[in-house]
Amino acid sequence: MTMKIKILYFAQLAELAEKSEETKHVIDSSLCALYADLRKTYNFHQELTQLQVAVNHQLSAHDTELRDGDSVAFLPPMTGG
Amino acid sequence: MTMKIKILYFAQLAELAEKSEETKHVIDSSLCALYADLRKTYNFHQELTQLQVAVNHQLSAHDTELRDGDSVAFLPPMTGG
Amino acid sequence: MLFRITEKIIVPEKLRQTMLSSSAGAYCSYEGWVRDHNEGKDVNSLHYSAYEELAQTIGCKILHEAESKFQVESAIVHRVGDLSVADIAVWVGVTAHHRGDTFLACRYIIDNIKHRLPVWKKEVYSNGEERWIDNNHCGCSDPKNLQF
Amino acid sequence: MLFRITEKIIVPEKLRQTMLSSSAGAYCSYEGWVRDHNEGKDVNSLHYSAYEELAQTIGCKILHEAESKFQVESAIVHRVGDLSVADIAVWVGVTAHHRGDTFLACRYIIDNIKHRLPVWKKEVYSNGEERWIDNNHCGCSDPKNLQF
Repeated sequence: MTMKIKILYFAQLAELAEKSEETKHVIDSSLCALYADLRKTYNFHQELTQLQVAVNHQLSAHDTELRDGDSVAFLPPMTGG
Repeated sequence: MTMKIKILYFAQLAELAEKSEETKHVIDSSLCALYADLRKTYNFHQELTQLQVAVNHQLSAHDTELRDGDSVAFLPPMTGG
Repeated sequence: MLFRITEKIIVPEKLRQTMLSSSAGAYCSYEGWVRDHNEGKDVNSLHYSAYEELAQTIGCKILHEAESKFQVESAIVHRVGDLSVADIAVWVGVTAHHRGDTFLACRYIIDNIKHRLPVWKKEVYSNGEERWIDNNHCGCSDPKNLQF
Repeated sequence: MLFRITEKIIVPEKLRQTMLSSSAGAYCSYEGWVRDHNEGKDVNSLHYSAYEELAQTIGCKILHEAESKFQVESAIVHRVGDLSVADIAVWVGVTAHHRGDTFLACRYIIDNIKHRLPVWKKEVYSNGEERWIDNNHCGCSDPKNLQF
């Protein structure tokens, strides 16, 4: 079963991906596998452990299982203020 | 030798004395004697130890000796801000 | 309790007026300004980018925490987009009966904004280089010190 | 470094503008507002009276102490005369490179104003009674806690 996942990019990740969002069809439901794939494609610098993750606009644990229709964002350390 | 001393009143002391300043001729050079005299005249509530003293617009020790021409103010606890 | 992400210039006097109250005795506000230098480099401008949906949730959470810890009313406005030197990047306002609470709450809010609000800053230098700031954390705002 | 005692209404936005600087990254300000109540009584208005010559000396001393302890620029304006509910009694502004210093300095300044500046406050209540406040010192600003 493939799942349709919307991925949101911010800051340096958006710059490297050259987009602010995209939709992917994935088979593996782990965030870890998804990030490994994206990291290879876009050459992201950070390990997953250095990023926070939001699933459906909520901060979520790194071992959250993805479900069809989810949105996911990998967030570099925040630098607002 | 009498000394001419200008006395400044603020806050509740000005209200009790019904004036903001006056000039007195005194013989005793101690702040203690001056305050005792004023306290009797105007019925000030506080002991001298509860007040700070300014001589010539500078905070001064309670044992400062008065000199001819000095200005003196007895200051209740400050309540600005 | 107001939380807002905006692309418009922040006008602190307008925001201050939203805080007025005849029962409050103390008002503390904080503004983060764009400086003309950082870590020895001349800064020309900043770009701030936010994850708006998540920022809304986390911003309100920070305000809620501050208000229940310190008995205050509080507000945050954070700007995004391109900012010039001397522009206001973030404004925080706090009122309370007494001053101690306003200082503690205002500091709590800005420290938590810096660590938790999903907003990112890119510095543009006078030599044309750009850099996404990758560490907001000087010693003074170590996460360990966030609770006071 | 600005210290002023004034009978005129305090306009914080004007004072804020005197603090602007392209090398400062942080601005913290504090305002003391006249509340409509104190210790269970309805307050109609306040009267502030100052010993101006001495206040000038002590106000500048407090600013000087804050600036050398915390590496900031700072300013105080204190109003005197008759004030109504919601009027600003005192304004403090502080800028610095970093936010931590602005909070510490701003708090240092207002705490020291309350304890050391020769200014006295009389409360006028809705029942017509008046009272010179005789103790400015709640636990949170115990003189022992003034140094941080």
